[in-house]
Amino acid sequence: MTRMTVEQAIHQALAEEMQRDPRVLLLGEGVATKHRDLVASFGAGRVRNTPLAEAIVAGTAVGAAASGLRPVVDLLFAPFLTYAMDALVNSAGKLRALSGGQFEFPLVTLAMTGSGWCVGAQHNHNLEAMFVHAPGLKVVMPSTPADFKGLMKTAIRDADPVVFFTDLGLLHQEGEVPDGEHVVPLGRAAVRRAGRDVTLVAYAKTVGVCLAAADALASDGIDAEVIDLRTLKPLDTDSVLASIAKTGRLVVVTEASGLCGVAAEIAALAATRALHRLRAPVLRLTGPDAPAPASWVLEQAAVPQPDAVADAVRRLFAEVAAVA
Amino acid sequence: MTRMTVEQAIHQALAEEMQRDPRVLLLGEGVATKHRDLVASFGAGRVRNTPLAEAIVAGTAVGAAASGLRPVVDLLFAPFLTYAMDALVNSAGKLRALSGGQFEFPLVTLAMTGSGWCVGAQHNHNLEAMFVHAPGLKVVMPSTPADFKGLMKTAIRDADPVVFFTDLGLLHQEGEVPDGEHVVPLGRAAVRRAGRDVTLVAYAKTVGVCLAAADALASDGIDAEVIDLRTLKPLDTDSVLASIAKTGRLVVVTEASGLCGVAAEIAALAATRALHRLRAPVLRLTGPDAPAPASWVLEQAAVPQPDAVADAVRRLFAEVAAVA
Amino acid sequence: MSAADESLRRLETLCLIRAYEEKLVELQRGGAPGTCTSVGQEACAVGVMAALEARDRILTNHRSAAHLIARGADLGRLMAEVLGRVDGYCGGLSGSLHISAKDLGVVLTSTIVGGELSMAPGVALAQKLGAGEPGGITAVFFGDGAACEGIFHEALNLAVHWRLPLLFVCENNDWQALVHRRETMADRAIAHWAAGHGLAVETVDGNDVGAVEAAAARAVTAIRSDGAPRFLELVTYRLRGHYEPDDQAYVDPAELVHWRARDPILLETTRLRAAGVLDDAGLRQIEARVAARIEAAAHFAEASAWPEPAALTAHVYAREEATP
Amino acid sequence: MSAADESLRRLETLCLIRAYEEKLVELQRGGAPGTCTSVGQEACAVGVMAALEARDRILTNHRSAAHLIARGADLGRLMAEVLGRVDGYCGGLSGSLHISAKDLGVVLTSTIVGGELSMAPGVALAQKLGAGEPGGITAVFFGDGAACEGIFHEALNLAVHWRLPLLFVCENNDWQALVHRRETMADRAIAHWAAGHGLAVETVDGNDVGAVEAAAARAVTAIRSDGAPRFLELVTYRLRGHYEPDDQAYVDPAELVHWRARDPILLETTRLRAAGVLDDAGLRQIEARVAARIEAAAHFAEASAWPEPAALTAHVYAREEATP
Ligand SMILES: Cc1ncc(C[n+]2csc(CCOP(=O)(O)OP(=O)(O)O)c2C)c(N)n1
Ligand SMILES: Cc1ncc(C[n+]2csc(CCOP(=O)(O)OP(=O)(O)O)c2C)c(N)n1
Ligand SMILES: [Mg+2]
Ligand SMILES: [Mg+2]
Repeated sequence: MTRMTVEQAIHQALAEEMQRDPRVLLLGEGVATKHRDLVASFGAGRVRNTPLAEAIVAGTAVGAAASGLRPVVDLLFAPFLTYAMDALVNSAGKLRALSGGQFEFPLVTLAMTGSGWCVGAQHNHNLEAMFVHAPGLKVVMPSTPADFKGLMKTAIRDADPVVFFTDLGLLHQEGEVPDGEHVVPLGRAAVRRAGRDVTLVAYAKTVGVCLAAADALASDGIDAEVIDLRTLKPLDTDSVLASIAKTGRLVVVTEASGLCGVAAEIAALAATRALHRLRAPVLRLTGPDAPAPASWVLEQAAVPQPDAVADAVRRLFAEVAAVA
Repeated sequence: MTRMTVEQAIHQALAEEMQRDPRVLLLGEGVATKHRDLVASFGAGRVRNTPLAEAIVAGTAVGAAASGLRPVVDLLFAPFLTYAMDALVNSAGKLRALSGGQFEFPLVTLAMTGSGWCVGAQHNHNLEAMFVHAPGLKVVMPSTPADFKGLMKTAIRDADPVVFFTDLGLLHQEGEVPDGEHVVPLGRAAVRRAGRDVTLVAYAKTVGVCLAAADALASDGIDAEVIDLRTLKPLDTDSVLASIAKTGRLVVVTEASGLCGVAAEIAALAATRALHRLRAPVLRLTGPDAPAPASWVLEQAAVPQPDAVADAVRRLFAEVAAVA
Repeated sequence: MSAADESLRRLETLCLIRAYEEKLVELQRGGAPGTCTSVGQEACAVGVMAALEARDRILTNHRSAAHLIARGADLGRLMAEVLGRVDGYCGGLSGSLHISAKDLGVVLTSTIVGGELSMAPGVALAQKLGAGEPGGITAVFFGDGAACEGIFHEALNLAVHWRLPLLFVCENNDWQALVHRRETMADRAIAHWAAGHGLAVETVDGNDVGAVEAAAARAVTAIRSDGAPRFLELVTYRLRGHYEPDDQAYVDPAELVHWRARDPILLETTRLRAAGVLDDAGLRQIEARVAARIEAAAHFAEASAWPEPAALTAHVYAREEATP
Repeated sequence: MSAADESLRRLETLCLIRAYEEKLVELQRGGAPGTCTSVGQEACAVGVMAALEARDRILTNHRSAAHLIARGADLGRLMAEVLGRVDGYCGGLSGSLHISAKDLGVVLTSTIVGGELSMAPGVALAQKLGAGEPGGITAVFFGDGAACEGIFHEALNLAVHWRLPLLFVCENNDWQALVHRRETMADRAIAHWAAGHGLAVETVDGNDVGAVEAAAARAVTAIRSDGAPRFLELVTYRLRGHYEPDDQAYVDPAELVHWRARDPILLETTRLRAAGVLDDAGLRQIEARVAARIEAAAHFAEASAWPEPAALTAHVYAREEATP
């Protein structure tokens, strides 16, 4: 175990996987500038700064992935993925199936998003749901340094294209990270706090929000379970359903907006496969259907906060009491 | 009233709106070739063939919209929207808010999608949910010739950017269309068939699928209500909730895949705001999490069919009986 | 093989492509899916393929039949794919628009205009980094329309700056679906855009198969020797419509007359007759062999079974458990 | 105003921009959001703006302070925007990265590299079609990095082919965030790419404010006379980091020394001294006036209130009922 930040955990995973597999290469605007040690260890051929041209950078990664390499491409901020949508959605996500399985696309696309830097909606847009909706892609968005390392390593080893999101609000958060070989399987959620009364489902930044809310609720005698999805696709539906079966109450908390978001998918999961277990309406606490603002106060107002989550849960219990 | 196809209804709406408002112009690859009469009536300046460059075509429409024009831009097939994502998602959808309301983007983007032509996933991808999830955009996807005309006219008059999807399977479908001024408000669903026992929610092609299923169910004594969403954003939540309150059962039927799709949003709506009205689990019948195949048999298999919908509803009633 | 025999073989391939596509036109009239034919452009495919080797990789687009056949594709499997049958190169999932044949080195076909340009540098990068067969290069076929897409600029810049073994083959056929090239760009030549990137550019009569082969051979030799990309503009013309059926009502008849007189098969036949290499009997023999192969292919394709519904999701993800 | 007074006014604007950005650097050290400064590039903005008129429209990007101030922006409102306050030009929603000021004609600023290029043709098209003020043209400022994006190619082709009154102003400052231009393109000049499109291109010393103004005036006059686009490449250098704070550890010190000696303010001061237009006293007066304005602006900005939470959703859609 070593204590390190999310940023360091990502870097360690990249370094270990490049060491382990000579097919792994890193492409992106500034990757060689930011990871000088990787250039030194693995050479300029495998750690390549690129022109500012997200479409061709992603497309090149797709072509290389189908040709025997395992590219990791850093596209910086999530809104810039809009330039790479054809490569990711139409090529990486579809050509395996359209070709009848002739090609594989072992490719990881990195992007940052989330509140914390006051950079506004063209750098901060939690659009991960767009990729969950797209066929053939997998989507990862961890919350702890250990998971960033473990899921990054798994994503790089996976045979399918993975879009790997980093909540920039977590970049400098520290935690214990297992040394060396530490892999976290895709599609497996983590129960961050066990509880009997209500299930709080979150990922990335809002996992911490839910844990804080759970502490507050504990003093009111409400025992909340907190689930960190970690992988958004494939979704760990079993873990979510098992928790609902236990608590009978579901609150989904995301920074991304709710409409057709991951919060909608989790609520739909409950409505379709756990209806008879639900003792109260499902709650969605999400970011608004609005571009992320730059102003600090507005940026904070755009993200569900612990108090809001705790209050919502309390109202949930109050209502149910009223109904009963 | 005049009987015409969806294709003709769209054309009539375009012609009437260009006649009504000199600020309306039509841009896109082939629009001047396909709408020769509009070129003749309104001139080559307002009906412009463009280079094959969806990004600049959409961006130009965004810039023109903010500068006093009302562009309608035809990007042909939905998967081509991936080239226009920055213009639509980062510019049209965000710059009104980011600028503190300085600019308006009265802009309509047209795209076709859906099964019926065996063209495969790079021409057929029901990705409308991606735009529902994006802030600042409105999304329309009608099912009848009259609505295509009425919603197209409203979309062109709306002050916000609208992404207008046409299910290509409906293009040649005929129906009665009111002559002249016929506008259908955005955000208003239509009850296509009133029923007491179960609510079938659909849009575009699957509205017809649900109506066919409803007829089959009627002979089993199951009275299905069929709701055509028509506008996917803003969503007419009241109509859906009112119907659920009446029937207590919800089945959502879409050609688009379910994960973070409109089907998820409707199911989430029920779980969050109508839980105590639900007498049975919500059902999602959607396209698979797979690229649309070209082969006719597979293309048909990828879309919910009337029999499948009817059978699912029957099972729903059977289960509930079993539970009770 | 003697130069004369070589020429006759080339002519037979030209005729084979023409007959194959005309057969599909006939099948389309009978209800089969439409296709984008390359009638009039066959010399581009035959000439360039003659200059490539088995170790090389090829990317193509929606108008791929000539490229595939010139590369030696099995006509039966090609036709089966167009008909959506299980024996097609992609098991019927692709249909005509994105046929890849990995065993022929024809990889990652995309029907998104510019999609082939987006992936080609990655295929060439893999070759440069030693992942492909030693000494192999990549050839990417695209149209004048694709050259209007931004990805054209990004691909050229990356290929030149990274010195990738990539041959750009632009078939400038004057058409971009229903829009004439002159409506999309001020200049007649794509070569001027390419030249701005500082790579070697050659413009050739794309209807003269010998000239195309000679120019392609020069370019391929140069790429193998110094590893840098080259650009070939083939000036040709699309004699049939964009996608069958297409009445070409939008085409200037005089232009058609002009180019029909420059039909590559006519030109080559005339040349070989004048050279005394071909006579009526020889031509009849070629036509007979071609006709027999086309009939056999059609029988094979029409006898091929439809894919099983399971094929819909079988190839979306590498591992079954990966699919949500 | 006499030529001498003009020169002194230009110098004062150069100094004002420098002082404004250095003040923001100081505020950032105190915890304010970072900014992309244009230190070293001020002459580009001042020279081009001097050639534009009130009826013209301007698009800029993330590095916009110089453009806005040279256009006459209120320093207090600019600074308030950077600090996310309610009196900012965008009410604090934009922050520094996408500041638009419609009343100044600085419209549709995008921080997506290439975003300004994507919207500029639409603004110019509106002018061409008579939606703007008579005779107005559009100037779009972008960097060498933006020229690597595909949208650069698409925008040039459209502007040339549609003959749009658009002035392309490329500030080639050798840097693209943390990556040197030489790592992203083979050529030093953007002009060669532009010239391939067949429009008039001029390359100018971007650190010589007089030369920039003269070249811009020539281009603007030409555009107004024949309505066709022009391209200006301004050769300059980014003297500070990409985004504050930035230690420039990745920058070659020799390169910095070389360019510091070519600081546009230094060059202009020297020129004016030599011309006998400026002396120590005059310079001190300018510096005093500038310092006073900066302090006043900072006081205004820091005294400005934070936006109300309602601002988060107030400007997303045109009508309230439009928001879902
Ligand atoms: C991004 C995108 N836009 C539009 C289309 C529709 N489309 C298919 S082929 C074609 C014409 C392409 O022209 P060109 O690149 O010159 O190739 P050609 O068809 O002439 O061989 C068009 C517009 C598409 N498939 N992809
Ligand atoms: C599409 C996109 N990619 C990356 C970024 C991150 N970024 C912001 S500015 C910048 C450098 C842009 O370089 P250039 O266009 O030369 O402008 P300059 O910063 O030099 O003025 C980068 C990479 C972005 N904002 N948008
Ligand atoms: Mg063409
Ligand atoms: Mg730069």
